[in-house]
Amino acid sequence: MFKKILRRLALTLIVLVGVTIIAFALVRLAPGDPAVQMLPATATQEQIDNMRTRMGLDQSYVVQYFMYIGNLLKGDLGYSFHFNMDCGPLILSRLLNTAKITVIGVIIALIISIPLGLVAGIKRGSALDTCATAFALCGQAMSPVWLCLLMILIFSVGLKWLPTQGVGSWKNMVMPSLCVGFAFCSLVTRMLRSSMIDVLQEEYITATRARGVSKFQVYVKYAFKNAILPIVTISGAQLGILLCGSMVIEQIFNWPGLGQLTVTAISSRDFQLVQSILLIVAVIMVVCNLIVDILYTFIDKRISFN
Amino acid sequence: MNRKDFTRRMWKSKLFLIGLAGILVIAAVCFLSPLFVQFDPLKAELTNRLAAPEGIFGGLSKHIFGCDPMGRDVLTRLLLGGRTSLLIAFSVVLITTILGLIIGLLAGYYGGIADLILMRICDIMMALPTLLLAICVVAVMGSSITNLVVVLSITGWIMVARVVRSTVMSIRDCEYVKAARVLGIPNSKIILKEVLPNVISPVIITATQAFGGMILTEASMSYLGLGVPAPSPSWGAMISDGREYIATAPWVVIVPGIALMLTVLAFNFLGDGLNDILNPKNKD
Amino acid sequence: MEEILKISKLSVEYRSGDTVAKAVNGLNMTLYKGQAMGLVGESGAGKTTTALSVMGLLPDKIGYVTGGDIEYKGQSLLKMKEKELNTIRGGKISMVFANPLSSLNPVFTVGHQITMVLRQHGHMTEKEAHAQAAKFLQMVGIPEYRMDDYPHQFSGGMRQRVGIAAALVCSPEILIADEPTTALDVTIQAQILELMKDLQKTMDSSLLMITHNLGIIAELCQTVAIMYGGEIVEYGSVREVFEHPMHWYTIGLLNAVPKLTGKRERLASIPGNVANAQMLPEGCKFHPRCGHCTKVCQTKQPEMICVNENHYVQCWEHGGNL
Amino acid sequence: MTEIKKVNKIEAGTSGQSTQKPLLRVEHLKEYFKIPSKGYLHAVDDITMDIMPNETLGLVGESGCGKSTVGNVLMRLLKPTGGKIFYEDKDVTKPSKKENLELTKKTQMVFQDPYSSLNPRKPIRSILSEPFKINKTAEGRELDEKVRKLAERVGLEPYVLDQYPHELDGGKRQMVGIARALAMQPKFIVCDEPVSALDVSVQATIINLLIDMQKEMGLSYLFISHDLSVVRHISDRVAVMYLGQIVEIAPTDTIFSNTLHPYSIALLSAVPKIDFEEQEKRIVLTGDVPSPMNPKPGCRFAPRCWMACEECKNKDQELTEVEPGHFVACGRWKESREMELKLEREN
Amino acid sequence: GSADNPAKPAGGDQAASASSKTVDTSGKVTLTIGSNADQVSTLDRFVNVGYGCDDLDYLIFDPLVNSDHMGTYSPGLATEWTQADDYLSYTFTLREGVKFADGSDFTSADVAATFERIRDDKTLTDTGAWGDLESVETPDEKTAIIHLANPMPTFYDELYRVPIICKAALEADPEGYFLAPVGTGAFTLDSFDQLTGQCIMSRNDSWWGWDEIDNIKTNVDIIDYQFIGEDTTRASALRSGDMDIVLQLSADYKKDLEAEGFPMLEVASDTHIHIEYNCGENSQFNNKDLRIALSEAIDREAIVSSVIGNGNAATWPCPEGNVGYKADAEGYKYDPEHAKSLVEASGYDGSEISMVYTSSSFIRADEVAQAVQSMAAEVGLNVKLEPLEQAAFTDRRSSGTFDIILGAFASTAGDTQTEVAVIIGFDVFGSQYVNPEMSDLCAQVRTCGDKEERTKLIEQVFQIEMDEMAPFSYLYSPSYLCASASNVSNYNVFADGSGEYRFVQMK
Ligand SMILES: Nc1ncnc2c1ncn2[C@@H]1O[C@H](COP(=O)(O)OP(=O)(O)OP(=O)(O)O)[C@@H](O)[C@H]1O
Ligand SMILES: Nc1ncnc2c1ncn2[C@@H]1O[C@H](COP(=O)(O)OP(=O)(O)OP(=O)(O)O)[C@@H](O)[C@H]1O
Ligand SMILES: [Mg+2]
Ligand SMILES: [Mg+2]
Repeated sequence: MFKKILRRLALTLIVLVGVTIIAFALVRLAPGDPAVQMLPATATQEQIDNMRTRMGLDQSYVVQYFMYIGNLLKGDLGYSFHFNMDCGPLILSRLLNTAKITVIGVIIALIISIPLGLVAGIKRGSALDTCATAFALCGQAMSPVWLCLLMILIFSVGLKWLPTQGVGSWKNMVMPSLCVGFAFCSLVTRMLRSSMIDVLQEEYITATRARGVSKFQVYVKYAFKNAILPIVTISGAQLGILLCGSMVIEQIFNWPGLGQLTVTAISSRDFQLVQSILLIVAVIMVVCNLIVDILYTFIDKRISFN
Repeated sequence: MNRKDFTRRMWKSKLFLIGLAGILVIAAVCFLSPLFVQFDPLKAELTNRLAAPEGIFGGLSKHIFGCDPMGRDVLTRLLLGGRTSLLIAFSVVLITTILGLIIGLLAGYYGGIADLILMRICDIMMALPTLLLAICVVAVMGSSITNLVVVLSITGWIMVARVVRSTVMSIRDCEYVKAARVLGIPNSKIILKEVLPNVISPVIITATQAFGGMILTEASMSYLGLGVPAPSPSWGAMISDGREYIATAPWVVIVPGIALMLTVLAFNFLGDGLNDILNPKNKD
Repeated sequence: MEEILKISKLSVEYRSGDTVAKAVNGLNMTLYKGQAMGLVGESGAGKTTTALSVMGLLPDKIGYVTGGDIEYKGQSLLKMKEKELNTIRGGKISMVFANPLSSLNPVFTVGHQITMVLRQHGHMTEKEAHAQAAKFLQMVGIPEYRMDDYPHQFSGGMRQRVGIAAALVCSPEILIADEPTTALDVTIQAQILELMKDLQKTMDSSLLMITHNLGIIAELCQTVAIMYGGEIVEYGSVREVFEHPMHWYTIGLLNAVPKLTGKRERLASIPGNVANAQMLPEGCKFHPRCGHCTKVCQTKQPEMICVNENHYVQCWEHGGNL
Repeated sequence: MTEIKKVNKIEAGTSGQSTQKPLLRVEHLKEYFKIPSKGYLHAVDDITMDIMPNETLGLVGESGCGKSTVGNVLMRLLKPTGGKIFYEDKDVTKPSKKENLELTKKTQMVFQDPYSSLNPRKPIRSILSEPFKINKTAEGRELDEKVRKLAERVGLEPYVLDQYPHELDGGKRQMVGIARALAMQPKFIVCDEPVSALDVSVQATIINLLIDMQKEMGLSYLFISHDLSVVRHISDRVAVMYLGQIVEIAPTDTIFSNTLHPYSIALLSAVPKIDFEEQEKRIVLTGDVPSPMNPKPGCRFAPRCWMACEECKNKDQELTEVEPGHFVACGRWKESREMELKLEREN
Repeated sequence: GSADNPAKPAGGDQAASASSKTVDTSGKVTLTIGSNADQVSTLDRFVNVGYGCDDLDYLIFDPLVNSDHMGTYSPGLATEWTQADDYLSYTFTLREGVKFADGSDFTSADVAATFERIRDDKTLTDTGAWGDLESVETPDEKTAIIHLANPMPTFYDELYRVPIICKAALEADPEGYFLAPVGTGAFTLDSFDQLTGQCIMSRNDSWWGWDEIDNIKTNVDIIDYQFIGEDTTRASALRSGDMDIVLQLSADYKKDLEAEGFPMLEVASDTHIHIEYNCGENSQFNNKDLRIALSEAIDREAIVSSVIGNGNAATWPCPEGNVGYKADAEGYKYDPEHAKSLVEASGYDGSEISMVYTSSSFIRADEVAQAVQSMAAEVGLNVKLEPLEQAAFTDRRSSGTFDIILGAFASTAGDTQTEVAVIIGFDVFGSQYVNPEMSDLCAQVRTCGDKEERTKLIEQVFQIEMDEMAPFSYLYSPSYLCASASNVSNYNVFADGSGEYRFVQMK
């Protein structure tokens, strides 16, 4: 197992190298001189050149790339000229913020969606199933921009229960978390429902019932474990995506997360920051997938890890 | 599944019928709108700024859904915006599906090196979230409808290619493919005639669901200023531009929001319905 | 002999949408204690459906018992509450499924899947259950240390042995085996058959062996019931039925089997299509394929008649002088 | 050994004594699959056999012993790892494009699973027209006519042509599969377990059909199956395979009456029989089918063999002709014969 | 808030009840400000662009000279100052008894350190205005003399934006100083979050300024300054009571917020929205008539009243009150008929005119662009909108590949004309407009120390700009609309966007 994880990590390295190249190329392809972005509109050419030297942009692309990789190997993610600080701690703290709302959102989503999807799958065609399906569909049809704005209108402006924006107490996290979790929740509900329906048609479920196990136990203990498999995959992938930050939600709730940082970094042409964010994001995705795969092998021993 | 069977099951699937009807109605209304709208969707009419809705009883010559901040009729823009949004979603889904199909078919059928390279590319692309890549690419190329389509397509095909590839891999070893090879049918024909028809249904399902997703993505992109450039309306742009007025002139946002939701719903219905119809596991 | 399971006039339908499949149509059958009975019939004859009805496991909202009764020791299984049924399933009546690949839950260890039965019925502690399960696994030839392995780590034959162990672990009075060897290899099939033969004898349980392999019936069972179109068309002791088949379907079936010994003759195949449960014919269900069909066969359902005490048949040719 | 009954249907088919040239001959055929990080799976390991014109060679063995692989290699679906294939004395191991096309016409295949061997999205008519289209032998009206005739020949009603595979039962599907193979007017057909997914009654129909077609068209079959009674019924000669190797090959009646290899004996005794008179004692092999991964030298059956000695475990067994046309790969075939007789006496 | 909340105002109207949290549990009065400036990541005003850092620096530091941002200067850390006749040196007499937050005394060495840093530190990005700074002389502890290489017309306007830093503290921790700066200001820094820009400051009771005439000491104990980019969110935060002051809302909120009882503050800004023509050889707008036509097609009043909702339509190349403004001159006209005839006469072939702009650069840029587009269409000009992201926009503008640009520039120093002179004189924005006379005038403006003379020069520049309609034609100056909870008073926002919160009062 350990060996396999190592091998997988080695493969991952290829992916990450690919990502660094793409990230490097993308930011450089983008129009807009980063040095100019860092300076006021009336900056002189000398100032711009000076800035370019500081940012290392006067070197050739090849040199720039290898310097970047060299620094990466030293654990240095570069310096953000927009934020005037090292990228490492900047990304880390933003990532932690995003992780906070993501984890809470995902947990809330799972708490709601798992029983809902389960029951909907078992009681297929019932009123509850219809409600769950409707909820799931709504969740997928709702534009996040809309959802956030409505939430603010209702919970902050109308009811005054929750603060509109910013970081601080747990109250600040409620709305962003809910918004993050909403689409995820509906997705899980829907998937769990359909995978539950599939699993309940399997012969081993009939076999389990033939052994005298009560319906409830069959559903909750046995069928559930099978039905959860696709959820694990999708959760992993989604968690990865969510951890990279939802730009819309973070922007609206003024939540200083990774998504917001990404937008700022790209629009201010903060090259090193963009590159490092893309890299970190890739690492997150890869790690999430890895965790999913490992989890998978624990739940379903058929899947050999590779 | 043959046509006869499909039609029979289709008529039984409420989801599918509702979804299809919904989409047809929405598309028809949007695309035929030039025939009956009374207002210019693009021309600013500053005197009408944020005019309140007149209600259905106002008739078409009044502003049923009110006016937007530029004094343009919201309904007219909604219909034109629907055209844009649907067109974007349609083109993206079409492009990604075709691209994904071709790549998935080749990689899945032939395997080997091509497959290996493709899967690594997929891995890399998957490691970069769509919206993020989209931001980068739009930054490079500027925002226009064409660029938006290109951007969403660049990231969209991977999903399709993966679905197709895995389906093809399972079909590749089917005996009917072997049978075709034994008959001496060339590979190109096998792919087209034997494999393709059998991967098409998961692809159709993926595509319909992607359709709704694309409309939403366009909305999110608009919010980030990467969407359809003004003054052409799109639902996403209408929502994001109108968000300032959600408290003061809610119709500016609520109307496109609901339209968007209904459309996405309809596509989800269609996708789910198709899934029911095409999935042999669901016996009628 | 003690009647242990009595099925009378059982009818089962599968309904989905507008289509109704009449899978079982007025089936009568009695199983005695310690007896091994074979249920033979071609694909779609309703064998599995019968077994599932006995277990009360017809698929929800699709399968419906539309008539008749199933009695276990005089108690009606159909009227029983779910809770009571749960004590009988796996405890008193257990079942081995056709496909060992799909009838074991892939995400639980085989040990768990056996102890699960014991915990349900035996009121045992974890430890006792574990020991008991190990004992049974060894009985079917699987070493104890493999308790914690998952089904996919076993070969098909071993998986089926696990299925059998799980079915037998509570010493049920009735074992229903639904084509337990169809998915297996010849040599493995032989292993499983030997095993079942031994176990059934040592545990003195009744066996309902469902298969369409006549050889298996001949080796394993004392009595045999031939099923066609959801009903039993011929019934009796194995030897009697196989040596003097009377129903034309049985005759056709026996002639269709290639022999391992003797002369190689052209096989007699039964013409026509397999009975379709969705459109069963009037009268004798077999008449469209029967070369000896008369007018009455086409319109009236024959009665089961007694040829001798070991042989019953449901065919106009032998019943009533019409 | 004098008691070997000679009731062979076609005596000329036996190899060795024949003056006829074999239709198909394979020599030292090998097919290894590379399994990443595990090594090589020897699916077929050095097989030599021939098939005469108008002959049926039965191929039996446990699941996974490599039967289908042999069939697939013969159909050029797999490239052999080693060995040679001759068709009518011509080396076709690595056929050119043209040769390949020629071979395609002469050699065909019928598949095991009637459910997956027909494209679910094509009507039967289209499935059956494919071979004609490929050969460009017919078009338009003529094509329709040919397809109809073909269907008729295998016993399919014309209405079936407009149905889709899922609307047919297994027997009909298999008929379609056979018709598709016959359409090319082949000389040789690989039948890969064509009846094992079917019901007894349907199975009989298909077997009869195959035999009829053979007579009519002078076909040769490689008939793969694990059902010995079926193999016995249809074959002229039978080859028994174990773990990628042929352990015994002989004319059908010889092999059933004078079984020599212990594995063949076990296989035969494993079949449940409807025979109330002589209920044989059964030899139940213990253990499962071993893995064909990187096999070690020595007789591959030795670990499950009830009479294996040290030598068996270490020395490869050659396929040797112990009587005319009867080849066995067991050094102790004489003893095994005695064992069998002893078992028979016990009953 | 606690039950015995002393700040809780009587009456239960929405706005008032919203501000109940202004007193935190420790009984301190807290003022929260929601700003839409670009978030700051350091409190160093020379590396941040935008008013956010100014706001904070005014609170934490003091400049040598204070300003009302309208040309009137009052003593800050300097009590008196004189300028040399050649405009090349300025002498400051420094205030006695001023202490930094860390307790150290304020001396002329601190002034020297401040200006020498501006001159020497090449990592600073926003020091362009001080290019002519030569040296700082400190004859004694309480005197500082600033020497310039060339006359610097904007000297005082730049001067009040130079916070005087603490030399000792800077030298002790050059990296960290601007994350936890020590200043002499009215507030001292409690915490600064580099990641969100949130800055919490408490009142400095020993600040020298409280004793100055006209100054009322604030009753706010703590100011909590946050950056909230999203307009809707900022407005909602005020409504929900999370914020006491929110800055720079769009005008649509005015009516509603006022109705809900939130006092509004509207300030004419120094930002100037303009259309820039590409006057290059190959451009259609090389033709003066077409430039005039476009300018005359635009109903500036309508844009201001309908699209923006506040602000002043431009009548002249600079806003009213600015140096160089001519009230009586004939300014921009709205005359679509004339414009149409000009277009027809010009031989314009109806080809697409691309208007490049970036939606983030000023409020409602998208809508203004659309308004311009549709007004241009009225006179037969086929304008196509090309919104670009900020960085791409800058690139595009400096490369000169555009037909027209809808742009804005804000004079952060409050002295528009100098920047105009730079932009026009050097053609920083890539208009490719060549006019030797104008260039010459601009060059003079840049080094002219005498205010009156400069005014004349700039008037001439503006006149040329007006006559030639090149390279810019101005549209309007928006107003800043700020709103506060009803119990907040006595804060001010200046034309450059920065604000004065030192004397704010909360009921
Ligand atoms: N879930 C179901 N829904 C609808 N019809 C069904 C279902 N299960 C079985 N049937 C129908 O009921 C009839 C009897 O099926 P059953 O499975 O009992 O046959 P069987 O004798 O066990 O056949 P086999 O030998 O193939 O297992 C068949 O016609 C079948 O099509
Ligand atoms: N494409 C392949 N890649 C790797 N291994 C293969 C492949 N095809 C077959 N094998 C392996 O080769 C061995 C022989 O397979 P083959 O299908 O020929 O067996 P068989 O005798 O036909 O079995 P069955 O009776 O189950 O059809 C098996 O162990 C199988 O797992
Ligand atoms: Mg069955
Ligand atoms: Mg095979």
